[in-house]
Parts: sequence; structure tokens; C-alpha cells
Amino acid sequence: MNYTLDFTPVIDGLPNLLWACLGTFTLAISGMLLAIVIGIGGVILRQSRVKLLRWLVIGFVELIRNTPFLVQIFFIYFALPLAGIRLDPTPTAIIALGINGGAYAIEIIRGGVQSISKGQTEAGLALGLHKAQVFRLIILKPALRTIYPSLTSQFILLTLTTSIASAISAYELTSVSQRIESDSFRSFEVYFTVTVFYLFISWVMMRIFAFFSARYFSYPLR
Amino acid sequence: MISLSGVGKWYGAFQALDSINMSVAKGEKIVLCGPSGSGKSTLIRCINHLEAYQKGDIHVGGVRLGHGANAIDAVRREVGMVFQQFNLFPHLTVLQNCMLAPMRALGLNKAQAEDRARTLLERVKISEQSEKYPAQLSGGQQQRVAIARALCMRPKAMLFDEPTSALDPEMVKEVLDTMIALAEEGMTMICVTHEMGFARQVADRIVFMASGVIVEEAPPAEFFSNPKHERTRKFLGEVLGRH
Amino acid sequence: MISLSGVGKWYGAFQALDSINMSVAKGEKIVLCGPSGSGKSTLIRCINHLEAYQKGDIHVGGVRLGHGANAIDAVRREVGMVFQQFNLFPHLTVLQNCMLAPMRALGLNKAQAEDRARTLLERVKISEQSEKYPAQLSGGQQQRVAIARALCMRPKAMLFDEPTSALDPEMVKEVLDTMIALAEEGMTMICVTHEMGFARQVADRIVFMASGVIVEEAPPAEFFSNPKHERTRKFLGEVLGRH
Amino acid sequence: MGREEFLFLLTGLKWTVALSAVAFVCGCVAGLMVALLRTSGVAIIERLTAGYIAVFQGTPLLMQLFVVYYGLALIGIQMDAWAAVSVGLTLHASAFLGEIWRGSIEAVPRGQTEAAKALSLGYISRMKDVVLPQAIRISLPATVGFLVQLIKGTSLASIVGFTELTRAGNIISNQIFQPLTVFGIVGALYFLMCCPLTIYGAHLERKFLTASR
Amino acid sequence: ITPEEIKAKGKLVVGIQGDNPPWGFVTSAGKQDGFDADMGALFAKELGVEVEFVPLEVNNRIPALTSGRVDILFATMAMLPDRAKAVQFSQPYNANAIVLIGPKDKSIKTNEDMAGLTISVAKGAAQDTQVTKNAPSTATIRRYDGDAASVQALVSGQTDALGGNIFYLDRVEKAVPGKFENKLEFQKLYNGACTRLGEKELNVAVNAFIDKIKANGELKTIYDKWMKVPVPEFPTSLEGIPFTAN
Ligand SMILES: Nc1ncnc2c1ncn2[C@@H]1O[C@H](COP(=O)(O)OP(=O)(O)OP(=O)(O)O)[C@@H](O)[C@H]1O
Ligand SMILES: Nc1ncnc2c1ncn2[C@@H]1O[C@H](COP(=O)(O)OP(=O)(O)OP(=O)(O)O)[C@@H](O)[C@H]1O
Ligand SMILES: [Mg+2]
Ligand SMILES: [Mg+2]
Repeated sequence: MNYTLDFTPVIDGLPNLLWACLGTFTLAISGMLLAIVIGIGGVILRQSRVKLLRWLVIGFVELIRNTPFLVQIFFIYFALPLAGIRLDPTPTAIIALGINGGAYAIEIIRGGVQSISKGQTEAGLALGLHKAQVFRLIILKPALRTIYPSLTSQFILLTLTTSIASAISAYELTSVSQRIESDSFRSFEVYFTVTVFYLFISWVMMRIFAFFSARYFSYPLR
Repeated sequence: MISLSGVGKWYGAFQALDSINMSVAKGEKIVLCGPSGSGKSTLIRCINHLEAYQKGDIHVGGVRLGHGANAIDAVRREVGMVFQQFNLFPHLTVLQNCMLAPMRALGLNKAQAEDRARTLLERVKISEQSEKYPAQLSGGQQQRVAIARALCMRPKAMLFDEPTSALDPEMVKEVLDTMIALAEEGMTMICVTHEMGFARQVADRIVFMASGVIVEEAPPAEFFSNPKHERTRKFLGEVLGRH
Repeated sequence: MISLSGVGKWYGAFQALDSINMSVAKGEKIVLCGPSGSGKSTLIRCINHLEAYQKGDIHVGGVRLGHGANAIDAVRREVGMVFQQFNLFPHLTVLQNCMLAPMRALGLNKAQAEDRARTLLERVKISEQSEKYPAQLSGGQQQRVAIARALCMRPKAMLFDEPTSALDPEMVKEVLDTMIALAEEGMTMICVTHEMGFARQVADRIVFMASGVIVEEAPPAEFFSNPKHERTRKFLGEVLGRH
Repeated sequence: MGREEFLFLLTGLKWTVALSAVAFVCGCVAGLMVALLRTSGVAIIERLTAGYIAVFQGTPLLMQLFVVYYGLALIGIQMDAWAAVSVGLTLHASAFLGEIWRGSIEAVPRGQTEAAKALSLGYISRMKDVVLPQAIRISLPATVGFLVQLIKGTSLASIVGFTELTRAGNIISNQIFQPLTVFGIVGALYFLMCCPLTIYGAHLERKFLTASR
Repeated sequence: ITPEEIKAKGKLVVGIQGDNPPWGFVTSAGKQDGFDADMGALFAKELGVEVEFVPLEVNNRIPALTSGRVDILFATMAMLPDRAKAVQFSQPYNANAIVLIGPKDKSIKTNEDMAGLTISVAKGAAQDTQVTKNAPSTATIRRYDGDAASVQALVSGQTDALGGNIFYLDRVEKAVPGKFENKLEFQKLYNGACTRLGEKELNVAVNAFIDKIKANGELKTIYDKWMKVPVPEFPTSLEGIPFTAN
């Protein structure tokens, strides 16, 4: 092949790429936080005594899990303006990521909650705590601990999914790298660099997860 | 203090309790025994409404625990419960296990709750372990924490559901000793157990259940020496006969 | 049949077994007892090499279970084991639980394995349950299935690690009866248990362990009536004293 | 949008199904290997596998496909599109499935392995007959969740030239300039493809629940 | 690769756009069609071989060429100096213009008038480069994947103006008739065929081929069919973009 690698454009674009990493990171973290809220809230509603609420959650989960993220983000960005709701790309991306990740999180966390023995709930009730207190103070933490690996895998996937937000011009790593590529036409160099950056971002995310695991989920088990 | 009249309880079509009448005075200690599946756990769980019942009435400390009544929380604060499987909260230290409910359900502040927890951990002789997590304790220690945790609510009565049957033989004694001390201080207790030595020593009455009904009810001396029903005799033969 | 000489076993820096010498003749029944943490489970698990040991020698049926020896499989085929927690395979029916190992480890065909399994389920008096899943059985029934499953390998010896201590009091008897029957048929057995009635009835020798060493070893009559060591006396006091 | 365009989307759907099938088969086989190596008990193998998982979980599938198809060609390894997609999807899926299944293998109580050993079952039988059937039950919700995402992830195969469903949607949308309609239909087609999987997953979950109780 | 080698294998592999009518697109029947498709087919005929089209996305056109996946690009490759460092352009065979489309009721006459506007463009396309270069810093540029999304952004009201080429207005008119018009013209663009750097013989063959179809009217036929405008004058040289390999 008469192709020589030339990283100059990538190096020139490095400041931009680093800012874009931060953009990706912001999307990932905000989307993840929203996903956690939706996940936990969804699980609570899913256990509600009101049948309608339970079915709404199931419907939400199946609708979101079974359709592509691109379609979801397009819908929020292009179709909601028809109903008068106009959001900028970054909020759109965060909401879409949160909704998408939340739907998966609901299923994962539900598994965790179901794995906690009924005795824990009963012990809490017998101590005079309300159902909501029992869930918040007693069930939630051990439940999150049991499904922590699945949940973090899902969030790594969510981190990588931020790249799709480039389709609606959100500021993140993939879109910036594609600009550098389309200015310089150095695809291999750019893709290679971006891969390394994504790997780095995922690694940082994994470290964060490990930190929280050590901080909150390190109580001894039998 | 606690009274049940005509209580009936069904799981679907299966009747687990059938017209149970029982009354426990303040300071009384009742031991509940009977074959597996006879409804002992169900009965005790109805008293603090972990199970709903469909017929009859249960009164606890003057409050009527009716069908769908709202008084459940009040009753649960007055009645402590200790489970066979301890059910300590694995993500909280021993001290936190004991402080949680007083703070959240009684509204004590942190200092008060800690004070109370330490006093009671002292009483079950486990104060050195207060910073450990449940998984780091032996079964006997865990069960004593569970007792302290229930006592932190200053209950008027305690329910025990086979508190020693998940324990290693050597650890049984330390838990029984704790329960005996509690009994001696005058706590009202209903206790499901097969530890007949304990029953003999502390029970005011022994209640024998089979197939959801109370078959026989008598003070220990009479219960062991002179069981009236065939079913009771058979049961005692099996539980006592092995040693 | 089974002999241990100078066996030492460490968990990291902690010595769980210290120069254990023991020999079990064909047909002999040994009961192993001692306080919690004394190394009983560790010892029994070394015999079929669920744990590796670091010092000494274990011979089973002539095969030397050396450090990293290859004879493990041969030994495991000859020695059955029954666990405290039953450890039945929850996704297989009772019959399938019993057929699995004979088919996979001994190479029996399906008909032969089923034949054998049915015979042994019959023997532990549980043949009507053969199509059920473990979760559908009571604890006592599960433990009898576990015994049948081990017997399906036609072992020369059986190891029991507290087979009754996870059972409800009433179910203990049915499992002990099964074990007594097995003993009477002449099976070589090593049994960790605190059921002293059983020990008295079937044991040829009782071995008492504490802190990783064998403290005392005697026939039951002598062991109970005239324990030589202080530690043994204390232990017997706690385990027997309660009733 | 006319009949013609819809039929074109259906041809894209055909490719998506084919790609998903490849991803499922290769991903599951390789994922199983990864999970087994990750739980092998040999420290060095476990560390290597953990590294493999971290790398391929941490890089976007798009980049993996790009590197395999275009990058390797640059250094003289020309793979055809199918081979490249298979390799890329396998790496991606095996890392995620490997991690999910590792978790569930470790969640099977140790007593089960010990009982199997005590019955002198060998490694293969121990895994095949005892551990894996239980692990699969535990991992079912997470596995179904990931497989559904994998189906949707096959859309990235367009970078090596497959006109699968999403790409077909793009083409049509650039012709008739109604992205909302087109992607609405594309979304519905994905839904039709994924839904049976999640329904079947929920069904299996219920079945396992009743069998074990 | 040389023309001789292509003849020897009997097949010309052409990289082309799959979703960019009228240049290169896959029809609903699944057939590759468009201006570039006709060009590619004609060039293959010139060489006396079969043609095979590989539909590409905007972003993988150059990698597909450099990594040897295709022999040549007829892929709406606008001739830009930076690109010329990565690939070898032929002489131009197609012309285009990059324009800004904006609402009729807004006065946009100079680049400065773009201040404060939100402008959508297709990411990585020539309009992206041009708008980025010409718009004042107070303008917000939103870059979307593909033409359709950038047009949709304008139509949904997510952006105020749209950077595109001369064919865009047609599509906008179809969605919201009568509201938008072409405002500014940034740049005349020329498209060329691309080969790998250093592949001299093939470059010569392509240039000769383009000369030939200009002369014999075949280019005009294709132009009439797809562009519906007369064939423009093509420049004989472009700053920083050599047409011939050396
Ligand atoms: N949730 C339930 N659904 C259906 N039947 C139940 C349920 N819980 C208990 N039962 C049945 O009710 C009966 C009484 O159960 P209970 O647990 O009160 O017995 P127990 O006397 O405590 O027995 P054990 O000594 O085994 O604890 C049993 O036959 C049991 O099978
Ligand atoms: N995997 C392990 N790692 C470290 N220490 C261990 C491990 N397993 C057991 N031990 C320690 O080895 C000692 C002997 O344990 P073992 O389980 O053999 O006791 P045991 O006599 O069976 O007690 P129990 O009656 O409670 O079953 C104990 O002090 C225990 O804490
Ligand atoms: Mg009970
Ligand atoms: Mg043990």
C-alpha cells in the first residue's frame, strides 16, 4: 500500500478532541444519572399496586428496548417540535440517553430487587418502617450490589452510544473527529485516535464504577 | 395485651389458621410448638400483620388490628419480632442496624438512637462488635443483634419465630440465655421454638398447634408430664425422643 | 480403607488442620464432633480432595491422594459425600439428580442409570417424588435424595458433613433413620454431626476435634461416660446440657 | 412513501436478520469461551480475559468494524465484508456476553460445583450439566437485553458496505426527504424483530421461576 | 493498480455514494443509479470490463479507496486542496455550487448577515467546510449525519438556515413550499474521479476518458439526464489540486 500514516492533523486537532471527550463524558454521565433515576423510579412504579402504572412501565420498557436509539433521538429532536417542544441537541441527547438507558436499567434493577429475600422486607416492616422506607433504606443498596456488573456494562454501552448523538449535531467525540477527518481526510489516523480516546473514556467510567463499588458496595457478604 | 378471637386465615383455598382463640396477658411468656406446617409462623406473623387474616379479630395493646386497619404501624412499633434467619441488613453495621428504625420510625435523633443502640447491644453482650457488618459475625452473635435491634424500638411485647433453629448447636445457648434474661425482666413474649428445655424453664404456658388449630394449651409441667391429646404425645415423642 | 497421617492444612497463614492421624477400617463408622471452626468440615473435605492439603498423606482405598495427585477422580468415585446444605441440582428432577453422575462419570447408559436411581430412591423411601424438582420437597426429603444421589455411585465409603443441622427438628429423624439403615448394612462412614443420640447408637468411634487437632478418640460408651479432656467435657456439657 | 420504498426497506431487513444471526451465533459461542476462561481459576488466564473484556467493551463497535475492515487492509490483511463483520461483531458481543455470563456463573452457589466434584463429574460435565443451566437462568434478563441491543447494533455494519435496515432507511430518506416517516417505519420494523425476543425471554423467565419453585 | 491489471481481472470496482441523489444513489429496486453511476459504467465500458459498484457513506469513501476496497471513486468527490493530499484527483467532470438556504422573509445578503443564525449542514460535506469558513463566529453551526437530517432540521425549525448545494432547494420546497430561497453562494465546486496517489497509469486513463466524453457529447447526455442544466465550462487547473499524477 502506498499510504503513509500522518498524524499531524490529529495532533493539530487535539485540543478540540479533548474538549469533545469532555462533551462525550458530560453526555454519558448526565445520561447515566437520568437513567438511574428512571431505572429506580420505574422499578418502584413497576411494583405499584395500580395495574395501569405497572403496564405503563412494561410498555415503556418494551417500546424503548425494542427500537433503535437513532429513531428515539430523531423522534425527540425532529418530531417533538411539531408539538411545540423544541430542545437543543445536547439536552435532546441527554434525555434520549437517559430514556434509553433507563429502560434497560429498569429491567436490570428489577432483577436485583427480586433477588433480595423477602425476609429483608419483612424485617423492615416488623420494625415499623413504611414500604417506601423499606425500599429506600433496606432493599435498594443490596439490590444494586447484586446487579452492579450488569448495570455497569449497560452504562459502558450507554457511554459508547453517545456517538449516535452526532447524528443530531450534539457536541461529542465522534462528531468532532468526523470533522477533523472530513477536513484532513486522514481517516485511519483519526479513527485510531478516537478508538483510543473511547477506550480511555470507558476506562475512566469503569474506574468511577469501581470507586463507587468500593465506597458503597464493599460491605462483607457471607 | 394481645388477644386473638376466632382468627381464620387462608392461603388461596388452603386454610392455614382455623378459629384461633388466644390471649396473652402483660408479662406472660408463651411457647408455641407443633409439627412443621401447623401454622405457628403464620399465627405469629398475623400478630404484627406481616400476613393479613380473613376472619376474627386481633387486638394488640388495645388497638384492633382489623382487616385492612390503619393501626398496623402503631402495632408494629409496639411489638418486636425476631426471625429464624436473623434478617439483619447486610449493608449496615451492627450499630446502624439497631439505629435505623428508631430514627426513621420513631423520629429519634442520631445521638439518642446511638445511645439506645449501644445500651441494648451491651445488654445482649455484643457491644464490642458494634462496628462490624452482619456477615462478620457468627450466627449466634447475629441473632443477638437481631434481638437488640428489635428491643431498640422499646416494644411492649416480643415475637420470636424459631430464633435458634438456624444456629450451630454451640451457639444456641448464648441466644437462649439472652432470651431467658429478657423473660426474667418481665417482657411479654410469644416464642415459636422446639427447645423444650427453654420452654420448661421460662414458659407460663405452652401452646401446641397442629393443622392450623390449637390442639392443647397448658403450663409446661402439665404439658410435658401429662399431654392430653394423642397428637401431642406423638409430637413430644419425636422431638424429645432422640437424645 | 481410609487413612490420614500427619495431615496439615493451611488457609493462608491460618492453620486449619495440624498433624491429623486417623485411620478408618472397612465398615467402620466414625462420628466427628467438636466446636464450630475446629476443622471438622476441612478434614472431611480433604478426604475427597475438595480442599488441597499441604502436609502429610491421605490414602483412600489404597490410592494415595498426594499433593496434586491424579488419583482424585478415582477416589471421588469411591467416596460419596453428603452436604449440610444438600446441594441438589435445582434444575434437575430428583431422578435426573441421581442419574447424572452414574451416566457422566461411570458411563452407564440411561436405562441402567435410571434403574439404579429408582432402586436407591426406593431405599431412602422417596420413590414417589422422583419426578419432582428439589424445591418442591421438604428439607428432610431433599437430604434423603442427596444420600440416594451419592449412593448411586456405589461408593465404598460415605462422608456426611452435618447432614441434619439445616433441617427442621421433625425432619431430622427421617434422615437419621436412613443413615442408621445404611450403617447397619455395613457402609464405611465418616460423619460430622452433633446428634449425640445417633453417635451413641451407630458410631464405632467418636473423634473429638478442637482448633485443628484431634483431642480425643474413643468408643461412644467411653466418650460420653468418661471424657478424658477438659475441652471435651466442656463441649459435651454445652451440647447435651440443654434438655 | 410508496410500496417500492417499503420493499426496499424489507431487503434491508433481510440483511439485518442475517447479520443478527451471525452476531448471535458467533457472539454466543465466543462469549461462552470468554466467560469460561474468565472463571477458569487460573490467575493469568483470568487477567488476560479481563483485559480482553475491558478493551472490547470499551471501544465502540463502529471503530472495531472500521479497524478490522479498513485498518487491517492497510497492513495487507484483506478480509471480505462478511468476515470483517463477523470478526467485529464477535469481538463486541463476546466481550459483553462474556462479562454478563461470568457474573452469573459466579452467582451459582459454590456448593453446586462442590457437589458435582464430589460426584466425580469432570469439568465439562460439571459446566454443561450443573453450572451453566443454572447460570443461564440467572443471566436471562441481562442476556436478552444485550441481544436486543446487538440486533440494533448490526446497523453499524453499513460502514463496511452492508445495506441493512438502518442504511436502507437512510437511503430512502435521502431520496424522499421524509426522515420522520422513514425512520418511524424503520423503528417499527426493528420493534417487530426485537419484540419476539423479549417476549420469549419473559416467557422463559416465568417458566424457570415456576420450575424452581 | 493499472488499467492493464483492471482489464486482466475483467472488472472495475467503483466506489460511489449510495444515498445522494442525483449523483449516486441506490434505487428502491436496489440498483445503483445516478450521474456517477453512469460515469462509472461508461469508464468501465471504455476499459472493456464489467463494472461493480460499492455504495459508500460520506465518511468511508477515502478509506475504501486507500485500503484497496475499490479501484476508483466516482463518489461526488468535491475537489479540495486538503483532499488532494490523500487521493489523486482527475480533471473535473461535474460542477456544483454551495449555497445558503434561508427564509424568504429574512434579509441575508452578505456573510455578516449570518450572525446569530443557527445553520444546519450535512457533517463533513463541502457545505460544512464552506459555512464554517464564511459564517461569523456568532452563528451556530449544527452538523448532522447526512443531507436528509440537515434538511429536516430546517423544516422542523431546529435551525434557521441550511447550507447545501444547488439541489437542496427542491427538497425543501417539497416539505414547506414557498417559505425558503437560496440566499448566498459560497463556492463553485467541481467533482473529480479519485484514484490512489501514485497510480499514474490509471490517472492518465481517467483523464483521457473525461476528455473523450467531453468531446463526443456523452457527458452532455449524462448531464441532461441528471443535472438538467447545460454542461458548464470546466477550469483547466485548480489551486493546489493537481489533475495529473507525477
Ligand atoms: N405464602 C404461602 N402460600 C401458600 N401456603 C402457605 C404460604 N405460607 C405458608 N403456607 C402454608 O401454610 C401452612 C402453615 O405454614 P407455617 O409457615 O405457618 O407453618 P409452621 O408451623 O411455621 O411450620 P414450620 O415449623 O415448618 O416453620 C403450611 O402448610 C404452609 O405450606
Ligand atoms: N476458605 C477458607 N479461608 C480461610 N479460612 C477458612 C476457610 N474455610 C475455613 N476456614 C477456617 O478454618 C477453620 C476450620 O473450618 P471448618 O469449616 O473446617 O470448621 P468446622 O469444624 O467444620 O466448623 P462448623 O462446625 O462451624 O462447620 C475455621 O476457623 C475457619 O474459619
Ligand atoms: Mg415456621
Ligand atoms: Mg463445618
